Amino acid sequence: MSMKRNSWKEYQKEIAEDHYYYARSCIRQNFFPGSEAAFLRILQENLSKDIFDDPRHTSCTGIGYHSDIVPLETIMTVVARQFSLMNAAGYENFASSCITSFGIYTEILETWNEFPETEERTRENLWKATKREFVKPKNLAHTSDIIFHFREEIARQAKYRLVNARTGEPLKGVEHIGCHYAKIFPKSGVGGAEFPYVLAGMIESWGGEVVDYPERRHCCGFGFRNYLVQANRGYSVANSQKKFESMAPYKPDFIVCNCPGCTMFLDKWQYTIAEMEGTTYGQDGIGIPVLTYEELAGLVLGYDPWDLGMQMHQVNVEPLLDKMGVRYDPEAKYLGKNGKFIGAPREAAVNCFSGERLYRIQR
Amino acid sequence: MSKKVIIVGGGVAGMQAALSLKGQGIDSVIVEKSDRLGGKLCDWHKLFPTFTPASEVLGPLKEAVERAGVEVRTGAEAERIAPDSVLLKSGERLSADAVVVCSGFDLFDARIKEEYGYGIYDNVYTTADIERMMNEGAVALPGGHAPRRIAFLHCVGSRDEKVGQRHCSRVCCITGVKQAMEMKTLFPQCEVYNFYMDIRMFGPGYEELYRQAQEEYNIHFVRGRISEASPTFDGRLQIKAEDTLVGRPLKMSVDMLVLIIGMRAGESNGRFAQCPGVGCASNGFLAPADLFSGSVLSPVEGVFYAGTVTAPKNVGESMSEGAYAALRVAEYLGARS
Amino acid sequence: MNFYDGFIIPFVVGCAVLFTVVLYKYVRWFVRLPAADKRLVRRNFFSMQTLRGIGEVFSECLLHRRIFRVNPLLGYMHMSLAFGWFLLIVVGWIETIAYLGGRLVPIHGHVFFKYFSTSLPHHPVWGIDFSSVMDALLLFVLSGVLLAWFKRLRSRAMGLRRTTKHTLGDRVALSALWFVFPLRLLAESLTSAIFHNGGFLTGAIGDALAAAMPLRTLSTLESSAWWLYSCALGVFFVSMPFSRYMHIFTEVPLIFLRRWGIRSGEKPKSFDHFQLEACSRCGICIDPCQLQRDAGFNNVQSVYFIRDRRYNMLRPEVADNCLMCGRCEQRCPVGLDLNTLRLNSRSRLHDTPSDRRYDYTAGIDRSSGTGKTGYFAGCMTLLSPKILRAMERIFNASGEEVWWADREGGVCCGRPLKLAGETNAATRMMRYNEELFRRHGITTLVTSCPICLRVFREDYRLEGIEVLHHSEYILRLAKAGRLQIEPGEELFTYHDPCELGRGCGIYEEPRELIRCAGKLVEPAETREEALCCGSSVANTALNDLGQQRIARSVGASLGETGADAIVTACPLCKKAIARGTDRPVYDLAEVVERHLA
Amino acid sequence: MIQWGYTINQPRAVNLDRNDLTAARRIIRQMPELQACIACGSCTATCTAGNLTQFNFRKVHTLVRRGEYEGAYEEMNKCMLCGKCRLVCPRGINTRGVVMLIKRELGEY
Repeated sequence: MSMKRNSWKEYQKEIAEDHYYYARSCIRQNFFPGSEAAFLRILQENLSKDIFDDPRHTSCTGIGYHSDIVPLETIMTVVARQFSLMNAAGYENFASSCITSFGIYTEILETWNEFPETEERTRENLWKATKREFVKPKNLAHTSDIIFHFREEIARQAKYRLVNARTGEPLKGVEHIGCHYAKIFPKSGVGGAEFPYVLAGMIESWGGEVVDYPERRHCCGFGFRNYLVQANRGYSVANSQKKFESMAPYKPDFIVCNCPGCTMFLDKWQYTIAEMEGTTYGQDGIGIPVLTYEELAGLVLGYDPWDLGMQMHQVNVEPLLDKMGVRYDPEAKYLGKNGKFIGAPREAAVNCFSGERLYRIQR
Repeated sequence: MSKKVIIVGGGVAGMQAALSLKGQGIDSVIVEKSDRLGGKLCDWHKLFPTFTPASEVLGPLKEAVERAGVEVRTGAEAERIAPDSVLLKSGERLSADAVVVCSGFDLFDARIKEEYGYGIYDNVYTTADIERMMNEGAVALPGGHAPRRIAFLHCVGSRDEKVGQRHCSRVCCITGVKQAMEMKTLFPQCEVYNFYMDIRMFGPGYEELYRQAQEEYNIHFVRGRISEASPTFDGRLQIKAEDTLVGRPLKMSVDMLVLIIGMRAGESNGRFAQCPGVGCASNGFLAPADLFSGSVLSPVEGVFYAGTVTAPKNVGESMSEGAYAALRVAEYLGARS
Repeated sequence: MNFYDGFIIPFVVGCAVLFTVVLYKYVRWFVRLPAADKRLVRRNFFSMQTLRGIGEVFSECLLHRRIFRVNPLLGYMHMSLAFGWFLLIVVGWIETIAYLGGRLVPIHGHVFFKYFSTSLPHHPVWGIDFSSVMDALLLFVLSGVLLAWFKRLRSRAMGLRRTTKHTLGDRVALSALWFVFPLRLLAESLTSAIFHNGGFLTGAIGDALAAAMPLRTLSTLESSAWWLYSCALGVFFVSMPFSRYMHIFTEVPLIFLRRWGIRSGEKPKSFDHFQLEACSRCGICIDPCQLQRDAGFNNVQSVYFIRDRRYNMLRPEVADNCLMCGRCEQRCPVGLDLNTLRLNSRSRLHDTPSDRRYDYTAGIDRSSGTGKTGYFAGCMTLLSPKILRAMERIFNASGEEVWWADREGGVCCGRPLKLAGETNAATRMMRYNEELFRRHGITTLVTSCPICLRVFREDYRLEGIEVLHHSEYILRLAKAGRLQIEPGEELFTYHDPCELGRGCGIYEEPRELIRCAGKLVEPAETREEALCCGSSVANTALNDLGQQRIARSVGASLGETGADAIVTACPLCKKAIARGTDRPVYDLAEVVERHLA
Repeated sequence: MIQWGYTINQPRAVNLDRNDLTAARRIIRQMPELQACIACGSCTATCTAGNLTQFNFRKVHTLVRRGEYEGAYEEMNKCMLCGKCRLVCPRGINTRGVVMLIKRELGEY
């Protein structure tokens, strides 16, 4: 890993110390609803930072853009509005929770940089639509950059570490980086595009061991159009499957992603593959838990897994919790904030030990 | 009063220029930044396409330079050049009647192509590493065992806009073929794959060697550039490419990945180009006065070029240019006196 | 008189094995003949063909007339052994009968007559000195044996550059054969040394021996010599049906079956056995083979191919490596259908059911033009646009309206596939083209490719359509006055394409046309003896280097004529020879076109 | 039973680790010149069969050399063995021999 750090040094990225304007992610807040709350809590409570969660900001419309529904001019105007809101709130450090959005922001900023006339047109459009003006952010970071930035502080406050509580061995983590994080502009990611360090750094700081497996760089398969069109989903799931097959020999204890889409697909496709083919990739014949980095940080800081929303995962996270020695109440998994039972999913092949499958696997 | 010529760089072109000048009764001083003559050829094992040991070319040349009594200043790096002087890094200024720039090229640093993992994974090598290992007499994997499968990747640092190297380095294709054959000879059971974008066999006997490599050495040539190398569970490397000739992605694991690194313009070219009139071509190599009759002339009278300082060349071409530059220097000096 | 002695056992056993095996083989092959072949036998058994067969057996099996044509010395060698031995047997029997009348004599009686007849008075019977006649015959045979030994040392003197490399079995049989007659001479001489019953040869040697050693030594030696003679015969007879010497008998039924009209076909059948085992491995096919003399292959010639096939060890490398030029077939003294045998071997190795193959040709018709005369360029002509253009000009000049079958690409004629052994699949392509020709209602089909020509003539069902090679067609136009060919001064030499010459028997028409346009000089090997260009589509095993070597040698031989240009009448030959010569190579059509008035 | 509406796509990559190269090696051993193919494509351009169907000789033998045998036999069966490809091949490869060889070695695929 030492050499990788050398390569990472060439991709130093400036990350603001404090005062962030928070832009939420459509997917993250829907599928991992505890994650963004946890992020805010970590920054505000554990790190004592100022972060503004603005109720007026909107989706960046990235999914629409990548599905050819939203034109470039429109999305630029939407992005300009977000910046304008940030200005209005008195912030200049923009923190995006979503990798797709992050990619959109970096791409648009770079476009404006290369083609100033585009920026001018966007200003006109924004003015026409909302009578607003905007100043570009001083610092743009993905929220995983921010967690990475404070990873040592989090390590200091850690209640649990990424080590096997029983054996003391480091847990093996697969880090998966969203494509739009640094593959568009290597300089926009911590560690560059080939050996991104943003998640690897977290895992290492918190006591775990990073797995470098052959398909590490491969896309999770979301690919927007691949997933959004039902007939194309076979391509989407095939990509995830390729990654799972490649990582399985290393026996990883968990997967951590910085892109909400990747987290969702690496989690849910494991369920799909297990149901369709009967294949699971984790230890003991079950799936590999997939976490957002907020959840990982939250666990390390000793947050309750059910407060982190980890009951919403398709692949059960209990094996990881047990390994880390996290104390949790199994009975409380499906209880809502008000203590009422919120309903439990049916057993799925991905969570069953091999040989005791509840379902007949269709081939 | 006898004229003095300063030759910047003591590689094959510089040495040949000095010898040819001597043959015409002109004294020269070779200014060499390293501590020995010979340039990059010192680190090379055998030369394409004949597998002639590099020492067989270099040895006689060095001896001749010594016999001819050419003044050689090693450990002296030129900082600036002018038609009438050369300023050394040390601050010393050497005056001259003419300057021949033979400062050669730099090898492309394969670390820049991060995706191939050079310097990150132990079993990624460059062609220069292979030559070094051949010279040391031991080509082996880190674990000491013989490779079962080797992949050579052509055009690393050549014809690649992403690393600012648009030009073709010319000699790497044949180097890749030569080394593939050498590896096959060392490890007959080993499968050797060469991944290429185009195969450019420009020299005499090169195409024949290419064919021999294919037909007699059973070296597999796959048209497609490797996109990335990643470690596998058993400590090998997985490489991915497209087999463009069948239009399908291809992947395989290998024990060794050899990056066939290209020639990039010498780092000193920029400094030399500060001499008024001297300039670099868009690829960073020094631009000669013209590409035909003036290939060894700079646009500035009194400054001459020879060898790879102007473009990628092979050993023979560099030496020919050394001799030709000497001829043009002699004409220049003769006309001035 | 008693005809028993211990030493006769090897001979008798040998004979028994020989006749049992030979009989078993013949009955088996005969029974397995296809019904159609059997019908031919029944129909032609009582015909002149049978009588002619007897004549042929005499002239070929005994006199070896065809080998005389290759080389008189070689012919004499074969004749002395075969005819000489035959006479020894016949005269031997006559001698036995002359001395003993109608008395029943065992099979070995005449063979060892000298030994057993010592008690009989030694004088001429019926006015014939049998001892001397038999001695003369033995001398005749021995002269052949001597030549055989000589041939081992200096085959070139007997017209053979190379001789056959023999198998172990052949070597055993051959050695036994070489010893049979010298041993007979020795044994008879020893007997006559004791009993003074020899002729001019054995008697003379016997007298010399009698003078040289005591009687006891003589009688010990005599007994040993007869034992050895019998053993040599026994060994030879046992090995005979399993070695090349099976041909001695097999050529006889082969001659009759062939006379009755049975031929090998594109699929293997029982008759092939008669052909395979009638091969004497004389090796005459080796020298004409260009793969041997130019490309350095020493194990693929017909003799080896037949040997390998006979012993079930035929590999595709051997079966496929043949140009099928027919040069060896032309020379084979046994007259074997070497190409057909090669073809049906390939068919057994490569042919596959072809239910759906070439279905993609259905409905394709890229032909153009209208006319009662159709022109089929063939794949190779399509790669030689000069020929195509020349043909077009010739058609225009003669005012012929032409239907162009495949100028825009068509379906291959099927012969290359057939030659490769894929006869079933080839048939599908043939049916396609037949249908195409019929659909366009042509009455004459012209092709400039002899490969296509041959398959059109041999395998296509084209009743009502006359198939012509362009050489025949152009000559016909010229003779009818529809083309004016102006004579020139250029000196041409002509290369006979295999498929056109040996294949279709067209030798004269191209030459006549060339003579219309210039002067013609013949190369050393020409017409039936013409060389192959080396690029024959029949060979799927020969690599490029081999093809080039043959082309260079053909080019050299054509160049030796001193001609200004080489003319051929096959697009493939044209391309092949052009690689092996620095002289211009033209197709016949190009030559005619250039001399059109 | 879940109606997925799709199935998992199989990877298209030629995987040289999984492909059984035994037959490919056998073919190359018998016809080493096949390795000298520089993929100029003139064989396919002139191909009689290739002008009537999708048959691509160059592609098929390249795939075979990579251990992708499936369908090679059927593809090669489209060849008419006319020999034009052999005449145009700049590397002098015995293309017809290659067709026969691949059919012989890969009949069972």
